[in-house]
Amino acid sequence: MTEMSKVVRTITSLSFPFILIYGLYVIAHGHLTPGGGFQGGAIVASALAMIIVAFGSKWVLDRIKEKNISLLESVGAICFILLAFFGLTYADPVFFKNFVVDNPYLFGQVVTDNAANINTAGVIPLMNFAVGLKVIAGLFVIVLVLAYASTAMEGKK
Amino acid sequence: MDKRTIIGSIFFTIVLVFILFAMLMTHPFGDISESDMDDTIIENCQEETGANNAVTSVVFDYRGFDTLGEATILFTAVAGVILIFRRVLHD
Amino acid sequence: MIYNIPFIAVAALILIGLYAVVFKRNLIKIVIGITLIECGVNLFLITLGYREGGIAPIFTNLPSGTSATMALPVPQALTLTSIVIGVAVLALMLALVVHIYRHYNTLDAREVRRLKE
Amino acid sequence: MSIESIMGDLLVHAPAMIIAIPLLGAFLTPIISRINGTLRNVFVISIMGLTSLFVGVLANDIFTSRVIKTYVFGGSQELTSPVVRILLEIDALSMFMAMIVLIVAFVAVIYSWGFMKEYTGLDKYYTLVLLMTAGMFGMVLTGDLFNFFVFLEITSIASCALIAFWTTKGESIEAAFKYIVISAIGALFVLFAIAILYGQYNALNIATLASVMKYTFLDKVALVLLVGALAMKAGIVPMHMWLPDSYGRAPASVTLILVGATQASLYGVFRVCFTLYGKSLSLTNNILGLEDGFPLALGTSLGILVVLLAIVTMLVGVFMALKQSDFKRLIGFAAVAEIGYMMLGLGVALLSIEPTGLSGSGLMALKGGIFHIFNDALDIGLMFLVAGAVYWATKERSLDKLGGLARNMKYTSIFFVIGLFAVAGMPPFNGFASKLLIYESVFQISPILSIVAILSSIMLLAVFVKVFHSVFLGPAIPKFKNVKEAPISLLVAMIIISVLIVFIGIFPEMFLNNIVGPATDALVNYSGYIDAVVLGGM
Amino acid sequence: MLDFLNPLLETFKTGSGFWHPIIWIIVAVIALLIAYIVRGFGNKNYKADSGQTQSFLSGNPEYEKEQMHVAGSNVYWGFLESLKWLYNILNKMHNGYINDYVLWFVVILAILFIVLGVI
Repeated sequence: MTEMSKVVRTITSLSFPFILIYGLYVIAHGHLTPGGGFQGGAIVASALAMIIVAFGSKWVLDRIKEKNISLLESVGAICFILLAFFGLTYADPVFFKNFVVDNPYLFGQVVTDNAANINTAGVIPLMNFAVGLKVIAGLFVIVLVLAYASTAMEGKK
Repeated sequence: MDKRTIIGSIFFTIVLVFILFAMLMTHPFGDISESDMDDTIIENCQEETGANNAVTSVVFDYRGFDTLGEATILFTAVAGVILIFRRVLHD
Repeated sequence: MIYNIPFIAVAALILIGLYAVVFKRNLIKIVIGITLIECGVNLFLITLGYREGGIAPIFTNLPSGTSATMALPVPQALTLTSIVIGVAVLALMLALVVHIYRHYNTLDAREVRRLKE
Repeated sequence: MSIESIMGDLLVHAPAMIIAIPLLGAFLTPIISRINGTLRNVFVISIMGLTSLFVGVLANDIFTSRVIKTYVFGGSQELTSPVVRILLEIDALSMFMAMIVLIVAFVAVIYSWGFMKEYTGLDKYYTLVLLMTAGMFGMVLTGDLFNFFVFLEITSIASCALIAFWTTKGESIEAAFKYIVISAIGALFVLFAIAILYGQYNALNIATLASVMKYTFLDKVALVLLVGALAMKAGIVPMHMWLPDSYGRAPASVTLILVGATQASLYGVFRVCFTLYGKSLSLTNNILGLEDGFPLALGTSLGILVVLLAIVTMLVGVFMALKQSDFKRLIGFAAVAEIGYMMLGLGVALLSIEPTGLSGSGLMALKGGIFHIFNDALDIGLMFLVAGAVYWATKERSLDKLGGLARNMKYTSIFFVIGLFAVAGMPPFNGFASKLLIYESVFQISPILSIVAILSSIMLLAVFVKVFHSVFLGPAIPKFKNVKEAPISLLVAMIIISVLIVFIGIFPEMFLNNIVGPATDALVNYSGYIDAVVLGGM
Repeated sequence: MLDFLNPLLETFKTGSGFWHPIIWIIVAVIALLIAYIVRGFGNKNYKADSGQTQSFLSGNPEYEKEQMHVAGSNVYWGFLESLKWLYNILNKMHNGYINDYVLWFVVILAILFIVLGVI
């Protein structure tokens, strides 16, 4: 589709970073507050869809190829399933084991009296990030390809 | 009002009646009769997974395999959409 | 009986969707019908998880020692999965509809029937 | 690190790896196919080989020591009550289906090497093939109803995208759209039934649900929704119309995997009828709830319906196949007719079930039906591979234009003859044993049914003789003067399936005793399935 | 030494019929042998390159190969003609409407509901 008016583009470019930050916040606090990888990823993907609507899918496709976005998505999926595989390498190995819970280091602290401590929950925040990356890339490429293809087919006729 | 519409409406009405009855015969909205599995999760999720959010602990720990399948489904949809539109995108 | 109004809404959504799939000719309307069925099933799942006077199953900043009744967490997780699945199916169906319009120049289900007998 | 300990670790984690390794391969395929095409093909085949290693280890263990293995994801392996985590529960029937899926997927990947060479978009093609394989493995191995739904959706979406591979043809897109509509509605009703069961019993584990099943009205509704939706996914007449469309328009290698996907849905029907509702099958409830109505068991009423559907399936499939003029669409209708035999075995087993369990002719019929699942996957798969080879060589799919190809494609016609006899159930090929079991056991219920089954088998023979005459025999047509024999990878794929067909056909009893028998016993023995998970059990 | 073959050689009995691999392989080999011997009785003075291979349509000229070949849809013409009533029903059933595909599902659901839900 062609790009929209200058007002829309300006407002989009102004409000884009805020939506991005909000989505990343929802992803990062998935294990403490409502939300998580899917929800935050959907928020960020909606911001990217707003860019597509405002500037046109051709403008976006000239800057980033859909191949690379889908590659990014498979990277997120690989991170997710590798986190599941790492459960096999620790003591009492099980697929999908929450292996970094109760270690003093990253994301390993024990939650005490319901405090909002972000450094807890073991592997769950990492999985949140992987899934968030995957959902951002996936929904973005779906919207982009559908928008571009429908307009291109219109042009063919 | 052709024949197909009439016959279809008859069978559709039967399905409607049964699904409506099934929905009326579920437990009253709000009072759960049995909740062993969910109570176990609510009690143990903080100790076992360290997550304050029980839903996230269910999504990524107790039923993490479903989440893997769900992520796989999104991956599948992206691959399918790009496969279907490959000729449009590359010329 | 009167407490079951959400479940009656579930039945209404599912049956409206099924009606649209069975009796509507436009392919886009068929897709909308399938989405309505999915919305009904999601509503059913999420209403199954509600407990009388329950709060969201999140312990963050909950005063420690208070034993509040919480809504069931598992149906919410199932609904999340089901929503993402619905998005994937919807994307694929719309992509196929776009292609069908390109090949057949119509969206009438009565015209899209080269495969028959 | 001794070899025993390595094998022990492999055995412990095999159930998860069977599903996880194809998934990992699918996620890695887009990255590897950036390098070059041959490396991608080798990588996909090696992923299949690794999966088959795990399947072999697990199958060897399960078929020798007939135990039920469970694998709990993310937690300690000892089972708790209630079951909160997802667990895979693998008995002999699941392993039997997993072997079918493995054979089908492996052969399809080998076949794709030569068959798909000249097309674009192959990286996504191989990704989707691996995803579809993982989905079918998950469907047959899982012990959790919602997990079953998730993998059902994975299989449906991947196969829909693969059916639409030839996007330049409008028919492929139409077939894919019809398939996705059908499979989306079916999967949504399956999810609706799962939600009904969850709302009643607050459990998602199949064994737990089966142990607490009270067979109330809501359970009846859930049973109807599950059986109806899964039967539609399995292609039972009159819900079979999507099947010839999609089978006829997909690439041949994809069609081979689609056969496996249909069998996986049929496995769902078997599992729901015999395990999830196994306790309720012998319950008798009076008609219309009257006190003086004559009692009718659930097994009887369901069995009558299934037998009727099976008869209609066989007849409609074979009669429609007789009039087709499109090669692959004809084989699709023949596949519909073949599914009728499995449903016939299931229905006769349901009819002859008793409170004490299943025995005699019912067990024999169920054994024949389960054996026929394997044979049908091999026979119909071989037919589709031959059709794909003919299409590869001539780019022609209409039976009216083909002819006289036996001069140019000797090996392909030999494979077609093997598949022809196997589908028709002739010795010494594998269709013979299973169909003989079904005929004889059905004869003890009612002779008419077995006569109808034999008749439709004879008509299947007639159908494929027609195909053989019009494609491979006849005068040499000038248009196909310089048609080449199929390339080596297609021949290798067809050789693998033909060798299996002849081997099973010559030694059926060995196969029956060591693989089909345990699977049937595992399916009938629902209390064992429950005891493997639920503490205390029944 | 060859006892690993024992499971292969078990007899497949169904009550009336039986299948023992060795016996039936021998039978098949004998049948093939007989077929080969019968093939030997063929006419000796047949020459492939002579005029014997040309088809003789009682003096009429020979058509092109496409017309000589009996196409797929002509093979069971009589059968399909005699069963036209059945095939009219089946063709009406197999109209390619996606709505009807789902309507059949609704019909089966209704029948199952009545049989399993009420009874």
